[in-house]
Amino acid sequence: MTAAVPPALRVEGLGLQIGGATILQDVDLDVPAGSLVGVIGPNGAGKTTLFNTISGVVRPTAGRILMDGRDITGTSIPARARAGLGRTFQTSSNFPRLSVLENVRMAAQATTGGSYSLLRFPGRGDDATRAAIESLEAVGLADKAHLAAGDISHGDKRKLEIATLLATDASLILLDEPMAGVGSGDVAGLVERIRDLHRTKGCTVLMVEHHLEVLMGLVDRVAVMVSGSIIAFDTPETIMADPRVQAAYLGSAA
Amino acid sequence: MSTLVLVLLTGIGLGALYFLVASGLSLIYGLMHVLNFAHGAFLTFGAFIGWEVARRLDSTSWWAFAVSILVGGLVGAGVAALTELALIRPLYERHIEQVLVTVGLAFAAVALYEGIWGSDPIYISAPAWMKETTSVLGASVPNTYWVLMLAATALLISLVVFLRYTRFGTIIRAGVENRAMVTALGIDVRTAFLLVFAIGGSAAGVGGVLAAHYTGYVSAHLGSTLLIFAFIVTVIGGLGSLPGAAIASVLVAVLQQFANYYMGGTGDIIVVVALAGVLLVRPSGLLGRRFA
Amino acid sequence: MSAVLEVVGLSGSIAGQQVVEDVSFTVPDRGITAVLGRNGVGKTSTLRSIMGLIDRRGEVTLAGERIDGLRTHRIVQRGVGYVPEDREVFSRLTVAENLQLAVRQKKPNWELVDSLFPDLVARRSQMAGTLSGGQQQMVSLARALVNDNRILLVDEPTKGLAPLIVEQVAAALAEAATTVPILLVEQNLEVVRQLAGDAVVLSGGRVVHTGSASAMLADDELTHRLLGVGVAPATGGAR
Amino acid sequence: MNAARAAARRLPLAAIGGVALVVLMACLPLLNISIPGVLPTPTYQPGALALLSLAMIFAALALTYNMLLGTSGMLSFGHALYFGAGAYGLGIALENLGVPLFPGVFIALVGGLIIALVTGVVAMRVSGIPFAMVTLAFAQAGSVLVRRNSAVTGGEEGLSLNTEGVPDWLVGVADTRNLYWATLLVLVIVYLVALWVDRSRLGHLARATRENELRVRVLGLEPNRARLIVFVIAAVCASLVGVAYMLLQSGTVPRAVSADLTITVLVIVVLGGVGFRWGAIVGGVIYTLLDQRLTVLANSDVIESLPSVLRIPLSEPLFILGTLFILVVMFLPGGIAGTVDSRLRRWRAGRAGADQVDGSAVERLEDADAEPAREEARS
Repeated sequence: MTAAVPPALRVEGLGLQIGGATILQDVDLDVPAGSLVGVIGPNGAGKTTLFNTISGVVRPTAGRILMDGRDITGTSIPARARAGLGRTFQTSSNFPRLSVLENVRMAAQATTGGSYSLLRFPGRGDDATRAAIESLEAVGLADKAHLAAGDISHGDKRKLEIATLLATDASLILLDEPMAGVGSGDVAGLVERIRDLHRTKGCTVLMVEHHLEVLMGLVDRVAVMVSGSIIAFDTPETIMADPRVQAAYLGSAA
Repeated sequence: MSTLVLVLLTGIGLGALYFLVASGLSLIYGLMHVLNFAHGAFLTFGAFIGWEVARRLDSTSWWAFAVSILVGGLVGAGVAALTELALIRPLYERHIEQVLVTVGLAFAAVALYEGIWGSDPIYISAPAWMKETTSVLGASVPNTYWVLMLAATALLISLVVFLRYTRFGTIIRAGVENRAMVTALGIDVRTAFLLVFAIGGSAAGVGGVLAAHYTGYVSAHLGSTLLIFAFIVTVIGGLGSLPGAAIASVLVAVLQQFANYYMGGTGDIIVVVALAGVLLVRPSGLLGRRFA
Repeated sequence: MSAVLEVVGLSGSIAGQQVVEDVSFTVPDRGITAVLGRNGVGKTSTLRSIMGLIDRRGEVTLAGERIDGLRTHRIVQRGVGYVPEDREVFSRLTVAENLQLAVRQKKPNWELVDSLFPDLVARRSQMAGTLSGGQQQMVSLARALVNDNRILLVDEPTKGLAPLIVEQVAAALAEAATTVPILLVEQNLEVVRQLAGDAVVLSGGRVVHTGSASAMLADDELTHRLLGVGVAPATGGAR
Repeated sequence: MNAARAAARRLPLAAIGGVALVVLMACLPLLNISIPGVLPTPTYQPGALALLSLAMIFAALALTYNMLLGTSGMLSFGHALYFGAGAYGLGIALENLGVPLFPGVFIALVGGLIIALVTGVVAMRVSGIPFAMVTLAFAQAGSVLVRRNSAVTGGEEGLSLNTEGVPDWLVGVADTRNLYWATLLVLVIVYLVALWVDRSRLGHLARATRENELRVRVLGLEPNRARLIVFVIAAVCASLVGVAYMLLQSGTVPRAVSADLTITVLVIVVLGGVGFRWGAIVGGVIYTLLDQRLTVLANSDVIESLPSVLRIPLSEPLFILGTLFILVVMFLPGGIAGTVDSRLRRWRAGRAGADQVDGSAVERLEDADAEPAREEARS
């Protein structure tokens, strides 16, 4: 068996109840190290909540979360990030009044250390600045580095999110609807960036995406969530042929 | 035993005064997320006007006292409503700026009061009964404390009834949860804002008149001191929680009186230590939800 | 058939970020018109722009009267019922209080609400926060149906609900649509197929297609291209 | 013209301008400049120097407050506590411990540091408006302590400076000039510390925390740790300003620890423009001069002769300042510096549009360190 290499992410019996409403129910998921996994499901199925519990924004009411075999269920958001967990948010959330470069540098600085230092000054020769510039060049945002992050276009904000992740040393990355609100012309480019991110960093990627066609060519496996549970977890081809998935997506009324 | 009772009862009476100030603060914060720094200024204004009215009548008579309370409540409500319309409303949803204008207002108001009434305390007279004491279990409790307790209880009950059983009350409770949705039901939520300010202001105005009887004088700084305790009470009780404010008012004041009596006048400091303790153990306060 | 709601060149923004871009469409004065599109294309934001809940520009005309300059509560008072995404019931108010709060007319449609949502009748004094998701959705719909409106804007009423509840909600909408036109944002295409006469498809914050809903949904290729949701037709599968 | 090179030239220009200003300020006591209506005496005389020194005290204190509100987005109502800790700390050290001046200053600063650490850790359990309320409560407790323990602090009377340990050149009216220079030095030190913090990685992190706390956490960083460090630095700097104040005034009164003083500083920072170092300085100077001139005005015959409806408000400087503050918050959201800055940016953008610039990507990247447009910068 694969006992020797623990999965990059393991979710066991995860449950979340808020005020009597069940948001997540008995979610089990094993994400092998180095894989690229898609999570699909109708609106309100609990995909974002699953990401929020994994990254520590929300505490689950049942179950465990393990990263590389270590239990992280009770740890704080920053502690999980330092353990190698990186994520993006559904609606782009950056530091709107800092420049694009400063946004990415904050991530690089978190990785290279000395973030609380008074003795290190971000500037031209600074390692964090250099890492940030490289990341921005990789996603094609270098020429917008000096703009305030709140002022750039929606598509560019998505690229900024990817650049931010590139600048960290995250080994497990959660992307929450990275294509949401991106014009169809930009989707192909963004898919390429995600593939790059996965390839160059050799990390494990878990992404929520509605655009099934996009996932088909990109991911190894797809998890299907409905009503707070994962009802299927398999290769994209198998998932596509699964009638339960059809029903979940197109609705089973009448 | 009798001292214990005395300290306890005066503590509850002082807590009643705190609640008169804190209830308005808490309501306003709960609905509008505005920390009203000018609340103390409303209180002081109520105290001054109440005194001006009482002395023109017969300030030792009961009816002059009653009229001063009524007038204090009315001017408190009026000034608060004007503040909401002129200063708070134009800065809709800009909470820090809203706090800042109330800071400026408090600043200017105190200076204005000093200009009008001078900076020295003005000692006031009251119905003779108020200056006497009533004996309970051997403790001689000044009668002013009973009036404070009565006023705070009446306020608490009428607020609860208002919030629970009137349409405006329902609007305010709904607005605390989700203001946008209230407007999406066709209700102008700004009316509720104005109302909450007016209610808070009238409680502060009444509190001002009573605070003057509690201290025995009015001064331009009467409100500022009480306001700080009201802040402490609202944080300990949980911001935006009316029952929290009520419970914390009494707890804080009783604690303060005990420390003052048994620990050599350290009441003010003990209260701040208690605040620190509550924050360390339960940052959202006794009955508060977690704030962002 | 004339239009009850006309939207011309509507744009909306949240915190300076444009989320609805130059959207134009009309809603006929009867039946259900569906707003479709991929996630994040601005369907919800379009409804919120019409309601004045976010900053917006452009023309919105309700039964011949411009409403785009009005504040939200005035728009509602003109006869626009709004059922928001995620239901947004007041969780610490009772069901009765939730409904009472919404009442704008002397004679509320209690019979209609009670007949559509019998589940709620016995739960009037229950806190809305303790209801199930489906029951909360019913409260949210009932808040709009208790008044006579010119139009209802309904945002993802079946989101996150169990199939049985989806059917109930769909039935209630169908019933409501006999008396009031409805603009419906809905992701469940089966529900759309069942209810909607016309469809407006958004992409990238703009309208890219308008026409009959059933005709569009009957065309798999078109559905797939416009919405991108659902499973691709077998021919267009994995590479 | 190349944008990056222009930026590179701008920076030393600002630095040169700053140094020149400091030199000019340092020379003032040696010059005979009269500004009637602003300064009470020519600049070489004690009257003007005392006023200017006080202005620098307020400017420096505003700079320390701007580290909290401007850099880190913390609204504190208790900053006076640390200022008072410096003033009283020095006074008590000299009076009760009998130490010379510099060890006394050291003791005062360490005292300020300890108080800042303890209160900071507790207050940071909450953020936003609750944070403001809690800091206010702490300052109030400090104020009560000062007023009550009159044996140590002089109570309501205040504490006057024991000059035994203080070098002669810093004592008395005749040496206002030396005190003026000492105050200028403190202002320069505080400015440099503020600049240092803003430029360091910590300062960038503090700004990021101000913008989006959740994102900072998701990156693996602890917002409260960054906030606490900035909070303590600002507090110790405030203590240093308190020390200078104690020397300048030869004493201190309980107002130095009161919420009133914090609010005064808040008024100065908002007036000057939140987030701008030079705004804090301009605000401090304007406030002090205005306060002084309004007091003179209040006692003038012109005001005395007015009907009481006008006379009473106009004879209260704090009323006018409070009203001015409200007007600034409502109608000039960026304060003085914010308004000037956005005008300047618009003007520059207009000119840049006229002669299109196009440096290489990397050059522009380096220029990106300059803080981005803050059009919508509001506290």
